[in-house]
Formats: sequence, structure tokens, C-alpha cells
Amino acid sequence: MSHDSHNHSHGHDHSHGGHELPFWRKYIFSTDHKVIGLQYGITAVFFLLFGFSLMLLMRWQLAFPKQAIPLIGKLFTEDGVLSPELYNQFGAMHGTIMVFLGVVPLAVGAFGNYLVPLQVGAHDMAFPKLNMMSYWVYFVGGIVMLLSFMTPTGAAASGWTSYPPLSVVNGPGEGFWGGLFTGQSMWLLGMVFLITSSLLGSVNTIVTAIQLRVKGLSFMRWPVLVWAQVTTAFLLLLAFPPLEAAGIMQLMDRVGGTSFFMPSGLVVSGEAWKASGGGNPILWQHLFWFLAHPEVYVLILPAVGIVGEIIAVNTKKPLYGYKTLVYSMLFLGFMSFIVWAHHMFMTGMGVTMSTFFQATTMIISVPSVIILTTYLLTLWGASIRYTVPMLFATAFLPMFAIGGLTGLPLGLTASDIHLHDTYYVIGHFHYVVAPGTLFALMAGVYHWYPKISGRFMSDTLGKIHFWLSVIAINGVFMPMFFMGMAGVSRRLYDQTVYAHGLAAQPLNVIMSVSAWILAIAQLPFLYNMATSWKWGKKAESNNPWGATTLEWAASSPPPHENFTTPVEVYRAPYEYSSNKKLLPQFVQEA
Amino acid sequence: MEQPKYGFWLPPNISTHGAEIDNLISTLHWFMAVLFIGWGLYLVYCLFKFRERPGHEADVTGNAHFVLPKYIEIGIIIIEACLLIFFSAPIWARVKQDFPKESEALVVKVTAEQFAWTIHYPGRDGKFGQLKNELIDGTNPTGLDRNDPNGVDDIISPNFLNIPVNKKIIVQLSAKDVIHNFFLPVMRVKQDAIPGMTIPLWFEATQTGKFEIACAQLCGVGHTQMRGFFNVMTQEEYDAWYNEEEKSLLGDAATATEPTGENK
Amino acid sequence: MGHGEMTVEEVKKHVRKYYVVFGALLGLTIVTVAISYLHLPIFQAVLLAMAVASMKGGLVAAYFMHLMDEKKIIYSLLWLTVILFGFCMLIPLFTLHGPQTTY
Amino acid sequence: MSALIPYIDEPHPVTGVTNAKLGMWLFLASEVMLFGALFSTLIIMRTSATDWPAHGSDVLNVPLATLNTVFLITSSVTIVLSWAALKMKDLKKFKFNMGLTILLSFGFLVIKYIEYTSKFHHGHFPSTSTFYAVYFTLTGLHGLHVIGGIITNLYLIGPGSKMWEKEPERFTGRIECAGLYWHFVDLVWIFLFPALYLL
Repeated sequence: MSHDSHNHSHGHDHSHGGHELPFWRKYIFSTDHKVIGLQYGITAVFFLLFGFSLMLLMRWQLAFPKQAIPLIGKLFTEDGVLSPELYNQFGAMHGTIMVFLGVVPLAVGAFGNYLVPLQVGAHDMAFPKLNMMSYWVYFVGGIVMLLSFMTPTGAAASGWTSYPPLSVVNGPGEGFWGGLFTGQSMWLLGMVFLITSSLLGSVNTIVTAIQLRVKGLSFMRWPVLVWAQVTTAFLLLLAFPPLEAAGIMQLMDRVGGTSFFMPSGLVVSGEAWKASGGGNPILWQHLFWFLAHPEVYVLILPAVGIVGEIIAVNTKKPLYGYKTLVYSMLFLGFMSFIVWAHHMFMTGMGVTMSTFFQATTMIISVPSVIILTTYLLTLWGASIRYTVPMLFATAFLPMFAIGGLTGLPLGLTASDIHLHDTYYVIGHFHYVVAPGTLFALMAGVYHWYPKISGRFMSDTLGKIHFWLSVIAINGVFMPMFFMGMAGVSRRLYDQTVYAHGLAAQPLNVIMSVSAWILAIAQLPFLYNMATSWKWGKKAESNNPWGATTLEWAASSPPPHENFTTPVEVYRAPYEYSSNKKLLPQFVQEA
Repeated sequence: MEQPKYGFWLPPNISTHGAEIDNLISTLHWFMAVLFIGWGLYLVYCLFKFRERPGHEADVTGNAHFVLPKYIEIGIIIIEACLLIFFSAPIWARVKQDFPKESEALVVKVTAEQFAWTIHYPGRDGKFGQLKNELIDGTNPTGLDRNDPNGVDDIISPNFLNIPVNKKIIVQLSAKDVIHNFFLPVMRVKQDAIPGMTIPLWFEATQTGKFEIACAQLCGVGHTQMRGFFNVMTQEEYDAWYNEEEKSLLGDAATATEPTGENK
Repeated sequence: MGHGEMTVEEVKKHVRKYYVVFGALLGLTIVTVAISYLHLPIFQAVLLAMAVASMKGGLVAAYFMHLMDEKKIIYSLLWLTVILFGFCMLIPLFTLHGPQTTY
Repeated sequence: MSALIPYIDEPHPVTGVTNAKLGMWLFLASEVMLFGALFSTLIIMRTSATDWPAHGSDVLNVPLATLNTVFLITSSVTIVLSWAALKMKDLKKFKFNMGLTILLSFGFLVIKYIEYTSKFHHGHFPSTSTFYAVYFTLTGLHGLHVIGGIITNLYLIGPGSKMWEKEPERFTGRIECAGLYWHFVDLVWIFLFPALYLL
């Protein structure tokens, strides 16, 4: 795909006097933020599809326990039935891949890389070589994760949260190298790569956004997407290192025989655990959630930014309360660092700390509500143009609302007693991430496609994709709330073992069928993305949607150094002219 | 004892404290429903009313001052604060903190392992025998020292938690290997069992019946299989069961002085 | 860099400062080792050792890393980091060693 | 290419810093969080440990560590002097001071090596107790940072110093950033030393 994109931009390269680079410098080890953005995007989509297919297989076992998977089951096990070992591996890797290799690289790596320099009017990222390195470190991390399936004991199988002692005692391996070449150790190594990549990327994003702003672009003139990406970058920068430290310690526990997370007196399958003991398994949870709660906002903030841009363009009026929105995002980002222990209410926490964390959790719901409200109020008095990206962006609003609201019973300790670690939790965060973030990202793909390729994606296919997805995705996640209410624990290989699980089993069939329909619904999207590159309707102007931000000042696709003529910013991102029409930031009013 | 009715919503509640939790859950869901339906109606109205059509222009200046949303937001904050201060925190404190006196309650130890529950009754002396890791084997899952005078009459009940109805139960929860989660759906009881820690919890059942213990925390390949049984009996039934167990452990009362290892 | 317009004279002044700080750091190193041989009660020992370490760290940051005359943006970044660092240090500690569920 | 990215060698008029300096401080901020988590671990391990040496000095070699402290502090001075030399347009003096820095950091590693081997010799491994686990992990990670610093500094004194000819301002900026990193490594040690060896 990236190959074609640059055939288009050739002309610009020449006219700009850029010297010809060899193929591998231009498309593979490129330092151009746009090529890197596309590399991130394509890799992330691959991982998203891979992580999704793991879940599609697991959903067969959940809907029809202990029955052989038709057609392809024999590839995995002898009798075609997904074994509990594989189920746990797929579960852990589904979570890891979707979050760390799919959504974050797509939202931050791809959209951030492609759009932030354009939106601030820069010619490239501040550190282009670092940018390239960040992609390749991510790539290696992804490969390490995939290779972990090849180890003798298979991939990591302790959930994406990797709680010790389970993650340490699971398939420990013999000796140092034997211990290293196991699923969980490879998972930890892979995480170290991914964290490093994120750090490089976030340093780059922040410096680019702050230092390379074009003339006239003060902070309060940043588009919401830039604000969202910068906040996200800070979260990645400051929340990820504790997990890196924790990852190193868990790796030491696995291959070095230390006891950071292993308490004294452990007896595993009848044998005393051979390590000194004296560690604390809860410490891992603290360090893990110190990252993983901000990570939730890493997932949602870029989506909020994308939706904001699309709503502003397609309602053809300014975003309501831009400043409130910006401060809410910053507040959200900051607060996300002090709510993490609400994931740990069941670890025997005292009343004082649990009350503290309930309170911070309730406080953090306020900026989320404000963000949603500003978007809803923007719709008032608008003239809504229902393009495909706008459809996805409008669907984001109620889906995100469901995801947010269902966080309330989980954030309050008393109701959490029943709902903790049930399907209710899964429903809650999937509503935030799947029909929330992923819908926003899809909207982003449809919206910026004409900028990236110079051509539109098909509207008809887009609408088919939208309606099928929106129905199917609710079929997948809505029943989870009922199942969670019924008390079905998450990560169960076969819930029909339990009486209350058996009673709720019909819901599993609905969810699985919906998931498979959802998979089919993505085919028109992929086909659309691939074919529109060559055969899509040509975008006649640089700014086909009538958008207001700087990326639409560049030609489509933008040439190697983005802007061939100098650009300048004259006003805040969402303002209108004297004739009551939205006016781009980069156009001087006559 | 009739089988409990399970379905697509909360399982039946047979605990003294569960009603409070259920009330909070339903209050919250009403609150959420009101908000969601309110937003939803507004959204649908906007999507229809303000659609792009000939002769309709976006009003770029019209929404400079909305006041209603501000009040709604303040309302939401107040409601959330009330839910936290008057419901969630006090319920949590009662459930997790206000323990009954040990003399008025039945105290049992529950130890989780991959993939079973071991329930340990202290016996008539009310004292638990010492647990020693080196004594752990296939027949003695928690390593109870039968030579400890306190441990002679202790009863070990693998996977069966039998309790009398209308009596306060204190569970001392721990785990041998990895983190598990002791979940009694019908009792609204859920607590992580963490190796290296003993975490107490308490509850009281109001109805008899045969229920289940579920593990709610991924604990390995047999996570699903970690199903325990939770039987709430009348006091008479419980006494009968207990005497039976004691008899099979100690033989006749006269043999109580013999080394108890032989009885196992 | 903020020192772009420094003259040779100013640089020399800086260099003299570096030597003074160097001396102070060496002195404080001796102090901290000496304190440890007093075998104070643990609380005082930790307090004193950390106080000396913070003084040393402060000197390095202020003079060698030029935080004395650094720009606002760097300060804001560091304040944010310090606050989050505090959360990361204290909250796990309070949660793990604070009042637990007991009966 | 570089001409297209502004503020590489001159500070941004609003923020007052160059790209590299802002980037370096951001990186250091994340490093603070990394070591923060490890110090947090140290405190938690220590407060809940059953077997922890009453004083680090009972089991660790304080004189060697003190010498190492002196090495690192001195190297911090020499690297800042090498920056000052560039400010005075004196490349030779820069190379001298930078060379000293590298030498001192090698000295640090050699002493670390002696310390480690003597621990291994006595059968003290990371798996021995949580104290040793913390000791080896923290000092090991710090050691890796030292090695990273040595590699960077070797590059800057060697092939990297060609930049001085064409872009002296940018090169001076690089040395300042390398210095910032190196001072941070020193700073971590300043806290590690009492926390592990003296308390």
C-alpha cells in the first residue's frame, strides 16, 4: 500500500528538488513520518485482525463447549476441540495483541505519526531517525510476541494482566535459556521492546507538537487531536516505565530464580517452590495497573480527538466548548494516574484506601461526562452531513457512553463485590475500546483516506460496513452485561460447569454468532481500503471535506516534506468567518 | 431444598448483606438508564432535526451559552458523591470490616490451590491445628499437623463448604500457589485468595440450599474446573453432618487419645 | 540551550562553581558514610541518609544539570514527574502496609 | 533535511529550549519513573522482608562502593567541564575531559565487576534473598545505564566529534544532552548508594 502512495508523491518529490532515495530507504527504513505512520497502520491492522481471529476461535469453544471447531479445528489439536491450554494462551494473547500491538500503535503510532506533524505545520517529526527506530522496535516486539507461540509450552497463558505467582509458575522452563524461551518470558521481553518503542514515540510526539509549531499556532490553537495525542504521549511516557521495571523483575523471577513477586511458603502442585520467597504478588498488580489504567486513556484519548475533528467538520460548526474540552482531557490524563487500584478492590484493601480510590474514580468520571457533553452539544443547531466517518463518529458517542456508565458499578466497591472479574467487566471495557475507540479509528481511516491517498473510499461499502458492524458489535458486547450480572466469571474455558453459567449459556451463542458476523462485516472495509487506493473516486481539492485544520492545506497525498509553500495559522482551529461558515486555520480572511 | 433459579440477571440472594449490594446495583442501573436514555433521546433528536438538507444552514453562533448541561453535570456529580458516601463506602465497611465476634460465629479456614478448595473446620476446641508445608501430600492438602493438640479434632472437607443457616460465618482465606478468588454468587461474597496472605471475610446465610463456590480469578489451566460446593443446612442437618465427619475421623470418643494419623 | 550567548568570562565563572560543587559532593559523600557507622536507629538513619542524598542530588541537578537557570517548560515537566513519582512510591506503600481488613 | 526541522541548534523563542534538550528531559522524566518503581519495590521489599541485613554494610563492600561514588561524581564534573571547554571553543580540552569521563566510567564498571564476582564467589546470587534480588537488579540496571552512557560518550569523542567542524552549536548541544544523561546516572547512584549499602 505504501508502495503506491509514493508513486503518487513522486511528482512532488521531483518538483521539490528532493534527491532520489533507494527503495529500501524510501519505503522500508524511511524517516518520513508519513511512511512510518502508514507502516504503523498496516502492521497494527494486521495485528488487530490476528488478535480478533484468536477471539473468533475462542468464541466457538464458549458457544459450543468441547465440540470440535469445524474445518480448521484439526490445525490446533488432534480432536479439533480447543484445549484449555490453548484457550488460556489465546485469551492472554488476544488481550495483549489488541491493546499493545493493535489499538495503541494504530491510534498513537499511525494517526499520531501521520497527523501531528501535519496538524502543527511541521515538515517532519522532530527526530526522524528516532521515529524510524520507534517503528522497528515495535516491529521486533511484535515478532517476539508472535514467536512466543512457537515455544515448547506455547504462548503466555496468564491473561494480559500476567498476575504472578501464576505467570511465574506457568511453564517455567529449565535453566536460564530454557526459562527464557517460554511464552511468558517472551511476552515480558516483547513488552520491554514495545515499551521502549512507545517511549521513543512519545518523546518525539511531544517535542514535535511543542517545538515545531508553525507561525501563529499557539497552544490554544492546537486542534483537539493534537491535544489528545500530546496528553496520550505524556501518559505513555510516564506510566509505562513502572511496567518496564515490573517486567524486568518478573523476568528475573522466571529466569533468575528471584522472589520479587513470590511470597514465602509457596507450594505449587504439591512441591515447595524453589525460591527464597519474601516477595509480594500484589506489588506486581500495583506496578502493572500504574501503567494499565492510564493505558485505558491512551486508548480512548486519541479516539476522542479523532471524533472531535470529524464532528467539527461534519456538523459544519465550531466544536462547543473547545477550552473546556482541552482542560477536561488534561485533567483526565492526570487523574488517570491515581485511580489504578480500583482494579484491585478484591485484594484485601482496607476501607481507607478503597474509599480513596472510589472517590478518585468518581472524580475521573466527571471530565469524561464533560467531553461527551461538549460533543453532544456541538450537534445542536448543526447541519449534519452523514458521511461514513460521521456515521462512525456519531455511533461512538452512545457506545462510549455505555462503556463509561457501566464503569460506575465497577468503580464503587460495594457493587463491585458482585461484578468484579465477571463478564460485566469485559463488557464495560470492550464498549470503551471496541465500539468506542475502534469505531473512532475506523472513522479516522475513512476521514483521512483522501488526504493519505488522494482518493475517497467507497461510500456504499462504507455504509454496509458501518451498519453491519454497529449491529453485530452490540450483539457481541451487550449480552456480556447480563452474563456478568448472572455472576459468570471471566476467562472461564467452559462456564456450563457451573449452574449459573449453564443458565446464561444461550447468551454465549448470541455473542459468538455476532462476533462472526462482525468479522464478516470487516471484509468490505478491508476490500474498500485496498481497492480505493487505486480505483477510488479522486479527491479533487486538497480539502474535500471543508475541514479547518492544517493537514488539509497540504496536497493529497502530502509530498515528502509536507508543505511546498509556507503555511501560517491565523485563528483557533474551529472558527467561522464573517459569512457564518467554518474557516480553515490557514486561510487569511479577506 | 429446591434448586436455585438462575437466569440472565442477578442470581438469588440468600445472604444478610446481599440485599444492600443488590439495591445499590439496581439504583445504579436506574441512574445509568435515565442518563443514557436522556442523552439518547437528545442525540436522536439532533441527528434528525439538524441533518443536512436543502435550505438548512448550520447555526455557527447559536450555542454560545447552554446552562442546562451545567446543572445536569452538577447533578451527576452530587448523585455520584451520594452513592459513594451514603451507599458504597458504608456497605463496603460493613461487609469487609464489621466482623462478628469470633465466639458468636463459626470460623473456618478456606485454602485455595490449583484447582480445588480445602475447607478446614477447627473442631470442637475452636482452635485450628498448625499447618506445616512439609506435611503437605495427597491426603493432607494443607499440611495440617495432626500431632498438634489443637489439630486432633480438626475436620478437613475438600471442596465442600457446609454451613448452618442463620449463623455468622467467618472465613479465613488464603492460597497455596497462585491467586484465586473465592466467589459465592448467591451470597454476594467475593474475595481474592492470595498466597502469603490470610484475608478474613464474613457472611450469614438466610436460606438453606445447595449452591456453588466459583473461582473468579484466572488460576491456570483448570480454572473452570475449580468448582466447589456450598451447602447451607439447617442447624440439625449441620450437626448431623459434623458428627458423622468427626466420628469417621476420631472413631469413638475413647480413641481420641490415639495417634490420629492412623485414622486418616 | 539557554547558554548560547555566554561569554568566555561567564563560562569560566561557571567552571569555578563546578569545582566548588565537586568539593561539596565529596564532603557529603564522606558525611553519609560516616553517619552509617554511627548505627543510628533505623528511622533517624533513613531520614539522615536520604537528607544527605537529596542535598547531593540537588547540587548535581542545580549546577551540573543547570536546573538553576532552566526554562519554565522543563520545570513544569519535572514537577509533573515528581508528583507522579510520589504517587508511584507512596500509594502502593499505603495500600500494602496501611490499615488492612482485620477482625 | 535538517534545515527543514527548526530549533536543532537554537532555542525555540517561546519554550526557550532546543528540540534535543526538551527531548532529553522528557526521556529523563520517564527514567525517573523507571527508577521510581524500582525504589518503590525496594521500600516495599524491605518493610515486609523477613531476612534483610540490618545494615547493607554487613554484607556489601562499602569502601569499594564509596570509591565508585567518587568515580561517578568526578566523571560528572569532567563531563560538565568538557561542555564548558566547547563553550570556550577548545576542542582539545573537550576531548581531554570527555576522555577522563569515559575512563572513570570504565573504572566504575571494573569495580562493579569485582563486587559482583566476589558476591558470586560467596554464593550470593539474586535468588538468595529479596535483598540480593533488589541489589542485583537495581545496580545491574544502573550498570546498564552506565554502559549506555559509555557507548554514547565514545561515539561523541570519536566519530561524532566531526560535527564540531560544521555545526559547533549543535555539537555543543549534543554534549550538553549527553551530560544531562550522565548526571542523571550519577544522581541515581547517589540515592542507590545509601539505600543499598549504608542503610
